[in-house]
Amino acid sequence: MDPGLLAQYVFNGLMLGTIYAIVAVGFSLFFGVLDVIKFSHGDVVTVGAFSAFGAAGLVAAAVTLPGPLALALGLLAALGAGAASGMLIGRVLVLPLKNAPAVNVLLATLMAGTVLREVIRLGVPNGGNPKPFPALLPEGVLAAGSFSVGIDSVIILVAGIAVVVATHLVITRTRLGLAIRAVAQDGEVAQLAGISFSRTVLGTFALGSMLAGLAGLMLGLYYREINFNMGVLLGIIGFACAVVGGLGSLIGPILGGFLFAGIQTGVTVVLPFTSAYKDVVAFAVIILLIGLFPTGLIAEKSSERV
Amino acid sequence: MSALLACNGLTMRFGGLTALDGVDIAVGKGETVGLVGPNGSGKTTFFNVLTGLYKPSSGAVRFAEADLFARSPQEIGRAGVARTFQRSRLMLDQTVFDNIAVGALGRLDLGLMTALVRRSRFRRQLSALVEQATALTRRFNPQIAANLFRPAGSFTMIDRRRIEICRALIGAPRLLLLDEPSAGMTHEETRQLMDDLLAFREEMPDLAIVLVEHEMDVIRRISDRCIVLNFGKKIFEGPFDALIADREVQTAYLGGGE
Amino acid sequence: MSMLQLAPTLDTANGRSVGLQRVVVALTVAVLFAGGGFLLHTEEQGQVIALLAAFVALFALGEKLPAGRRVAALCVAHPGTVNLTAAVMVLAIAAALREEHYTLLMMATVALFATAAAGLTLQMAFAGVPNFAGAAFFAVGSYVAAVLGTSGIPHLLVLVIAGLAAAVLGLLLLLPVLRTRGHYAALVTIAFGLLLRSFLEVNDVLGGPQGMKVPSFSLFGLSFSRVTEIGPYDVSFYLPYALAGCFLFALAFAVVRRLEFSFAGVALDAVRSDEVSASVFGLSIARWKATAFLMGNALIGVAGALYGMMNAFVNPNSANFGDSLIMLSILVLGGLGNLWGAVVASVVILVIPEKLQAIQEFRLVIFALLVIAILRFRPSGLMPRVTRDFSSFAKEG
Amino acid sequence: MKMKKSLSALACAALTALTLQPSAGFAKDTVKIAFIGPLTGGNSATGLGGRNSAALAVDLHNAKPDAKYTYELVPFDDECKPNVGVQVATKAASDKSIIAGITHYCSAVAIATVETYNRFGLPVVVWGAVLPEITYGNDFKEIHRVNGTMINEGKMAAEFLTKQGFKTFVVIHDTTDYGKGQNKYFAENLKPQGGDIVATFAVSPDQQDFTAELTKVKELKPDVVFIGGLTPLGVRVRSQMDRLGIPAQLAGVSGIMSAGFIEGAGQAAEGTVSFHNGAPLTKYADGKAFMDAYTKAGYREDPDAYGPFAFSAANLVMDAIDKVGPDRKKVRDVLNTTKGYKALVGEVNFDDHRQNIVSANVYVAQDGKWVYWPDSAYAAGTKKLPGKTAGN
Repeated sequence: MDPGLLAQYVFNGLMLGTIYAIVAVGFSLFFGVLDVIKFSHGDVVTVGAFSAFGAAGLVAAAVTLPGPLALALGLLAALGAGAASGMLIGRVLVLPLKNAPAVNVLLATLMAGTVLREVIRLGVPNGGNPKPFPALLPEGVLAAGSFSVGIDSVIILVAGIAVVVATHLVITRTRLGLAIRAVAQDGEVAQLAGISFSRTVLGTFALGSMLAGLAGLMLGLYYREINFNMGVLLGIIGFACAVVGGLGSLIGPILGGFLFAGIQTGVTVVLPFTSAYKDVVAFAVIILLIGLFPTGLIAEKSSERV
Repeated sequence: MSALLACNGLTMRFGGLTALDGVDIAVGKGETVGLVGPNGSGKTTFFNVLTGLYKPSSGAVRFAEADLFARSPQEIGRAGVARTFQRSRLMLDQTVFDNIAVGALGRLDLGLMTALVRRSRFRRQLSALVEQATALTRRFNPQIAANLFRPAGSFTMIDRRRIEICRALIGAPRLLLLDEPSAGMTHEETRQLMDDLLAFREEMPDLAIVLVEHEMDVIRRISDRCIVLNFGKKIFEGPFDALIADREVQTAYLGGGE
Repeated sequence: MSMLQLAPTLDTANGRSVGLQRVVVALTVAVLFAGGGFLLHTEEQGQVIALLAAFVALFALGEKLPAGRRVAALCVAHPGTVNLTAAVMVLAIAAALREEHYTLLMMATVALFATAAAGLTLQMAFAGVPNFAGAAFFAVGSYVAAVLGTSGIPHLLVLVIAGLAAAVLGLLLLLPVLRTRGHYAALVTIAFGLLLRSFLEVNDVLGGPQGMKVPSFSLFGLSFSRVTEIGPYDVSFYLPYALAGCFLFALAFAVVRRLEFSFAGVALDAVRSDEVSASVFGLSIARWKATAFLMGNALIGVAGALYGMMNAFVNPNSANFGDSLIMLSILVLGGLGNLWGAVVASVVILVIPEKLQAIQEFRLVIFALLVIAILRFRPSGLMPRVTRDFSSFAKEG
Repeated sequence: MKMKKSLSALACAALTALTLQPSAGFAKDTVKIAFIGPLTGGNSATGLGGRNSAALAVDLHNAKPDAKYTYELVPFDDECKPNVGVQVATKAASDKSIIAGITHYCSAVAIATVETYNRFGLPVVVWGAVLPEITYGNDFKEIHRVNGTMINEGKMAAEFLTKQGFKTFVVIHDTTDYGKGQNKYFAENLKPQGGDIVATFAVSPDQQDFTAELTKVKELKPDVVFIGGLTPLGVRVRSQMDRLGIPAQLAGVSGIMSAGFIEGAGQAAEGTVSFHNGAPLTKYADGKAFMDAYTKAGYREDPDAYGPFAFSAANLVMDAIDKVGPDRKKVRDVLNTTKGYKALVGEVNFDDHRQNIVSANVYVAQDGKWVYWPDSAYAAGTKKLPGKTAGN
């Protein structure tokens, strides 16, 4: 195959993988501290995308802003809205239900996702239709042979990887990270050590949901199109990546994200004309992997005491 | 006469950690053995290996002439080894009877045909089991027997412990493993429970018991023989009085920071 | 819980008051079913809202007032009377609404989804095996009905084969499901549902995205869709479906009930609540999880086959994740392990949104908020599972 | 104790219900007609546009001083799901006060419900679903359709695109019956015209990322990328084509001919060609009046591509009822013989399968609007289709 095209595929896969990884890390964080799956996570991505869209769009309509300022505004809106919706769901739904069966939390957060989605659809003018996302990044194309990639794509990819690294640093180097790790290890002991359980949990929800909001912004910038339904499949894929990689770990979901993106891209490359089967293949691989690695590729520590 | 249970060179490694290091333990029919040692000395690990929850790394386990080394928990349970747990593992929202029935499931007819179609057969088994459970719980506390169909969660800590012991006994085991029966109970409650056990012991002279316990008083009252583990190794075996006098045991306890 | 603590005092009642108790139970159940039937039928928004308010009030009374709790406890103590009254009421409602196509269609739909919920009950409420692909196994049943329905095989047998097919397909997932727990096992089933749907859509062998036509169910040569009258009465062709659906649910109910009240039921509960102690007491975790998973899928498959025959078509969209979630919602909202709860939740989830057509595009968001409210304020469901009590069985035997 | 309480509660309920019933006694008889379409979910934009348009038709009709009946539109949400569709169809059809229906945008739902309407004898006019089998796959007298089928669109697309000099094509279609059907009729008609399909990608309708497929497309260098799918798919493919620097012409079926496509794809939409079996609103005699009335009514959503069809279908149904009274059989017979009916979308003529005979028209996205091809700068030669500047 033409090396340029190969590079193109690799770039596509990396881009997709980075987005999956960012979403999957959120799932893993929540699971780590509270042993819950917050299924509205995909829709928080949508909230982030629409908030950035709204903020950048509204201000642009009023005054002409230089690109970087509009971007900063969009970024703030995405992070803020993501964190706010995540903490709201955490506070109102997840924390009060922490002693309920896991499936209840799953269902409640799925429904919360539906509410977010429907509110966007009904609340945004013509919200049922896809929206064009403004190009806030510098335009221009880097080309080499048949490989061509937008400068903005490169920026998004680099930023995405930086975010993943930054998250790792937050978890390993900051006080919040220490608290998160302590609560993840043993909530009761952490409380004895003076760490506020609910504050840590909400902090985790804020952090994870900021990642989701950011993913929304990145999706908007990359695809230049957002719609109210974009979070549904992304949520399921993010969850799948987190589980395959190993819930509760940080590296696992990242690995899972790139793996899933790799399978999807790979099927299209190898079997281009049956690419419709790529979801079939990807999910079959997921089932197979879970069968082979029942607690994820990066196994979470078994803490069961007998 | 050969021992009921004979473990030879039993070794259990978790990665780099050796939790059991070549332990030899033998228990005879009708004998009560107290297993002591500082925290992390391998007592509960020994139970977990013995009941098949952990797969031992090496060694030999014979129980009633059968080879039980590295068998599944199911096989070991059916062979006649029953246990209680350090942390209560009852189904608190289910009735006492249902909890106790779990201990008897190994010998009951669990077939779907019996469940769905041959209900009279099921009823007969059920009635018999209710009688047994009533008789068994009455020995420990008549109040439990009278409230056999109330949720286990509505009972006090000591009664829950009794229910757990009844669950282990209903299957008529030949070896009973008690993992810290005094945990979470007051001295008075512990004493009561020991009285119950001793009384029960009288009626079941063939039942062998291995008891993990921190309360030396309990060990003294109930056990025929004591074994001390430290860092996964057996450092002492003998009667209780000798244990008190043993220097190595004393250092283990002082050093282990009980 | 409180209703249970009352139960022993009731046992001491003498024979005459037992008769009276039965009457009270029968009347209570009859009123509830009459209200349910009316709810199914009425289209007036005011009546729907008033009925819903009445049900909420009734439930509240049943819990808050001592007298209400007593009646609830009586219902628990006399399951036979409850079941008999329910059966009579279903027949009465069906007879009264014999010409109402839409009501009967919804009645059959509720019964069939409740049957599927019975399958999920075995899996999730008893064995603790998550199944997020209920709609997929349901659709498998419909597809089997579509393929075999015209082959000349008696349709009763087709239902059985549909159940077997769903169970066999479930076998594919057995290994990963047994090796994993909790969210990991949940993902296996989610992935399977998405995979199956995608496959059916892409692959044209089973009709591709358009799906297949399913022949009408026929029993001993009588095709249900041609039924227009019974004796002197004009009836809707949905009447036999509604009755067949309710009959199927009754069967599923009996299976689940008997299983629950047997040693196998105790074994399942033990496996779900604590795998460690269950295995120490000699129970094979794999055996019980597999049994529940396969039996559950079989029940779902049978219900799906009849549903497909009633709707006359099946397509890949029937297997979508959203519908699996609907089944799951029925289970959780009803109260894990309580089949009457599943019936109530089926009505709440399937019928009420249809009754709320007046709010049109706001339906979904209001519905989602309703589910959240129930989960938030009644985490154990509308009708929590009643603790199994073997005492009455033991006495009779 | 509880019995009494519950009974009295029930009595209360019944009383409240009675008092809540609207009081009868209008001067004119009220006649109900059903509207069924997707009001929630991914296709709700079109569904709501259709509903608003039908509601507008009813309001305008009721406002006429000489109107015989007062019409009431009863909207139902089919969620674009076939089983829900059958439920609401049964509900509408078994409600004897509903005389006729304006039904369905999603083909999968429309095809699943035809038997229900036939069985219950409810005459319906399909306002948006384009699968040919809905009318041609059966001989049910109850089923009519004002919009054209995908056969018209596919044929027109094949003829037009080859006439423009495009030779190689890549088709991206979704795996629903809509997308698969569009692919089928386009491919069938393209061959005789001498066009060559170099690759066909079937994709899931909710797929977000097409870079893998489009990289393959880049390798194949086709003249045209043809979309068989709905607006979201079209928007995504169009935006991502730009991202990968694919110069090909984008063409699509009526599913992408929406305001949403232009809005969603933004600048990139320019020059996209679509085929739709209606003419632009401005070409219709009453187009401007419709748009003015629609704006005045203050709906929250745009009428979208199929709004005018829903509007026309509603008028067709109401005029039929005006003619013969609220009797399903008679209304059906009147609808069956519709010839030369003047509707917003032009003359409605039903063939022997009660399918409106329409020819597809070509549209091009120009300056942020869908423009009727003959009126466009592209046809006039002042602008060039993007595929031509690069490919040819």
